[in-house]
Amino acid sequence: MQMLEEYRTKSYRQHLRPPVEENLIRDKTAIVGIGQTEYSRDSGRDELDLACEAIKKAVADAGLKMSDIDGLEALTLDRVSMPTLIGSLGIENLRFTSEVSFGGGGACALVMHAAAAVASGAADYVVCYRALNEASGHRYGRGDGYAEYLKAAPTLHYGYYFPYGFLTPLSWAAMYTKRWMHEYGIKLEDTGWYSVVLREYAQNNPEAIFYGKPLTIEEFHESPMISAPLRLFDCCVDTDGAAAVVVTTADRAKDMPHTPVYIAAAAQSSPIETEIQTSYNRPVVAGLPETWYVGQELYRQSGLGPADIDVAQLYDPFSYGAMIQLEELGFCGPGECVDFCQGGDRIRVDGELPLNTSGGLLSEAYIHGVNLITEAVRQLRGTAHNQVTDAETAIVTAGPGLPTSGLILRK
Amino acid sequence: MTERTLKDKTAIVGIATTDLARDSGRTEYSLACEAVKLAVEDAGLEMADVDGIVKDISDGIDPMYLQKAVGIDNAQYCSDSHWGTSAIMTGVTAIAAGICNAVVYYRCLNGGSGRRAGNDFRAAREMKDEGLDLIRYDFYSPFGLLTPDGLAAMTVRRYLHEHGIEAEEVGWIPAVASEYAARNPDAIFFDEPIGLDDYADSTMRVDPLRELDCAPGVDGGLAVVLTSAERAKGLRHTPAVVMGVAQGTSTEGELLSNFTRPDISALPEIRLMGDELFRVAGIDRSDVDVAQLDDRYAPYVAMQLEELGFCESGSGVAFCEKGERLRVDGELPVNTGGGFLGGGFTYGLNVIEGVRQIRGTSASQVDGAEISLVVSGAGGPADGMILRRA
Amino acid sequence: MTTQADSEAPVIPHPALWAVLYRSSTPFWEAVGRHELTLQRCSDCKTWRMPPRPMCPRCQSAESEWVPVSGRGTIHSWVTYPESPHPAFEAPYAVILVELDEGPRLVSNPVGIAPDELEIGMPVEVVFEDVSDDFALYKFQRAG
Amino acid sequence: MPLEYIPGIPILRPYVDPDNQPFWDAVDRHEFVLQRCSDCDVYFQPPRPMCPHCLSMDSLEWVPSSGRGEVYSFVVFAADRMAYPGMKIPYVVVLVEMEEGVRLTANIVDAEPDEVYIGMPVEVTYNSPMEGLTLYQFKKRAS
Repeated sequence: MQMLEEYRTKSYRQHLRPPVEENLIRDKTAIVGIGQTEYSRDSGRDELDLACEAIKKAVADAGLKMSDIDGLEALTLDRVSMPTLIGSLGIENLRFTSEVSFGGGGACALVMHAAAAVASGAADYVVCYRALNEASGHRYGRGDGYAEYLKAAPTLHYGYYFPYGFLTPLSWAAMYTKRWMHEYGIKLEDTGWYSVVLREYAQNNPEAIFYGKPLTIEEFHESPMISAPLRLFDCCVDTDGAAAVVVTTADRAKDMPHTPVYIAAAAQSSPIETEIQTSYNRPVVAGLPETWYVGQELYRQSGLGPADIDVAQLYDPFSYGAMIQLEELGFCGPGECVDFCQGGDRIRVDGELPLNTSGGLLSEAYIHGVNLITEAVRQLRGTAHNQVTDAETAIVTAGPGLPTSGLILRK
Repeated sequence: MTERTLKDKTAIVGIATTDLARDSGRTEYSLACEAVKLAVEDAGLEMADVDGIVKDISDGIDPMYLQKAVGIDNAQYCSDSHWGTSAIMTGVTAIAAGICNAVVYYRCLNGGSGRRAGNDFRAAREMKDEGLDLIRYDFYSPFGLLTPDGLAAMTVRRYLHEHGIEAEEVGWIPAVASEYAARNPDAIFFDEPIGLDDYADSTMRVDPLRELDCAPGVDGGLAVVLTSAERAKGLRHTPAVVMGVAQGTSTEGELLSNFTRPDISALPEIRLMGDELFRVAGIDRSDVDVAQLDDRYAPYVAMQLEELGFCESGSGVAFCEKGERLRVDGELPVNTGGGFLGGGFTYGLNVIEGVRQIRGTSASQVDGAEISLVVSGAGGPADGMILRRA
Repeated sequence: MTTQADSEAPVIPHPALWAVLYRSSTPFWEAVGRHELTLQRCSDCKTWRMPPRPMCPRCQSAESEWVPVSGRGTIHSWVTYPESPHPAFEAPYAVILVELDEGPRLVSNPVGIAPDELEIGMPVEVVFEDVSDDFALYKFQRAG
Repeated sequence: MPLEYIPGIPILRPYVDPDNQPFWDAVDRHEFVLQRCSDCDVYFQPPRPMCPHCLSMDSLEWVPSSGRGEVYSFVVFAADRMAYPGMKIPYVVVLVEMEEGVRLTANIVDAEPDEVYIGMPVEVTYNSPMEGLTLYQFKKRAS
């Protein structure tokens, strides 16, 4: 319980972590390839098919052959069976495979685990991927998706939620959001700019689901309440699609086709008393201790601070999920994130902290956050649709309110 | 390759099992908590030292749950790896890469009383659990090829056929396992050794696999604690240093049902994994003092001996003849705790026995054992490790 | 207090109805429903893909064609179940692995061959059994 | 508007195993108990087989709760998209901080959605949405 108590006072116990000198990931590993399928509301294909396409493109983007790949990282929620995927890709021998628990919270951990594998010599080139038919197939986020959770997640505590009609991640998150609004006096009428700016980004991104569909602040406030305090346009966009990245060592990355994107830091955190969005028995409900801890660890490893970050890709299953992270990661003070986003100027491409520049999970696509990693890579390569001038450092986070992970990437 | 290597960077410093039973009467949650507590105690560490959790995804209890009960403050490396004991390798990379201090691996299952391995496929199909390899089972289940035993039997018949082996000759493998199990109080399935007659009399489960070819389900929990080889030095027990750890997969590889690859009676994953494992460890086959092989199905032991290079292709069953080579004073003592055949099918038991041999605390101790080989995942994605006495 | 498991006993479908789940496999089963045996082959490098899949493991091509096969082959291996693991199957019954003349292998059941007559290498040919109006299974009998 | 169920749609049952059986058995008897470590004097929710402070498996006990608490947060289910089809919308799920310190969720059975506020005093009550299923719930309480 010590960590949660220390979270109250924000006292980070860095002495408990392995010394930075021992960290073989920092600047010694890199993302060298990215790939994605079309993002759509109905792919007409199965997840295996989507995964194959995204991986093939990522491997080609890295200038590699499929036979160079010797590691594979998946999320446990991914419905593609790994042996079947290996058989389809035609990889003769994988020296390293690993799976990260569940979905969104593991997105950056995919890269972290891959980086640990290449840094320690367990593999040379590791592919991380996520493929899902969230829009047309099984939905994790909706009432009819509860069966997915029953099998995919620990079942014991759901007995305290399901009988009460309380069975979707967004409504679980609404509970802590409501408490957060209460504690910091946030007013509903002040919100909405986050969603509006992300939709602006999507207008320049032809791959985005909401390309060609702008949103005004008035339309936001007219959108229906889904699970108070969450409105429809606070929520992410169910998507069919897949995305993949290739991780290798910095040494190898130097000779590859694209500007290497180095992993300056990678961290994962699962504090005690954590559940998936329902961590209601922690001392502080109105906050994201795992995100705070990941941030502290990322800054410790990289030697950077919030002021050094040029562009942020923060996991946004719903608007507040990303905004509260701005507080936990030190981009603004506690309770100030709605102010930070007010009018949108600070989070636009020429602002203080350009945020989720592809449109994020709200307006580009919901590929469980792997599409945030690919966007960060594009920003550092200089090839983003909403390019931040001279972007050299990017922070990426994974799902808030559950065991989570994060990355700091740099050119 | 550069100096980047997993060799000698990490060590297993804690091991524990709960009581293993046919029916525990307890939840998997409770079994997991007890095993982790005992393993951390065995290591001489505090729970506060543990900052990584790795496990097999097929186990019921999520790390978040484990943390709630055993008090792991903040898990900063979590992996739910798949198959065998491959999750341990992810823990090794986390420590070797300098992102974790100590990692606990655990496994808990009520495989004896509850979910039995043989029912998993059926139950999973009815739940449409696509964690299993569905695309393949679609082509098997309509014809009644429904159980892991049946998938393995198909491979075993072809293996016996290609090498002209009589099925009865396989009996030496369970016979030796029963001898070891009878000496090991943790291994509950044999009170006394069996002979070849018992094997010949054993009922067919799925022809050509007999009851005595198949490791029984068991209830229990086990846990293993890893830390860096450096930190391991001051701890309670002789560390089992991880000289090498490796995984192996192959294209056209499935879980037991590898029917589409050219030679269905070979285990290329084991061969690829073994080659990598010995390369990383930098030792020869002849340096291995004791081996824990995957005996979920007895004939797979013979196949592993071949693929790992301890004997020629097709001679694995002959290698086991009369059991002399496999016994504790033999050429290659195998499954000295009784294996899964004697202890019940739960991956990780083989790792624990491998560590006991290094510590010198096995119920069937190999004299002066310095180097211990552990293999998991025969018939599917494979993994293995080589441990040495510090 | 009863649990979810107690109150809702699962309905057990015939395993044949589990067959079509992956879209990659759909053309295969549709052809079997028409009593035709076709296999997926890479359009580019002509490698067979059995079981079906969206990408060629040899050349990573996403293009494929469905090619009729002879339906003739030999028994590559077989097992028998003395006890049935599922109510849809009456024990004892046999499952065979057939290596088609074209190379790929199929799991199936023998028709008109007693378990004690089964032999590795026995020549067999495909027959079809209807399960429903549009769903059939492929099985194998002794080659004529 | 009191909590209403839609006939014909079963309510999802809690998952019961030996670790939490005493809790649900008590609810069946209309009693409300919480798990506590008698050595550390700490309450837990959800229940667990071991105390994370002293790692004892024997010191855990089930003790009667006052059943009183305050609303700590709440969610109003106003749209079909997130709601369970077996319950009439709008319905409210409250997160209640009990006097013992632990927090639990349930429905509030006797309040309009716009009546509910953070800090509202509530106490445990029981209902039976369908045969063979008893649930703990919360109702308004004078402060």
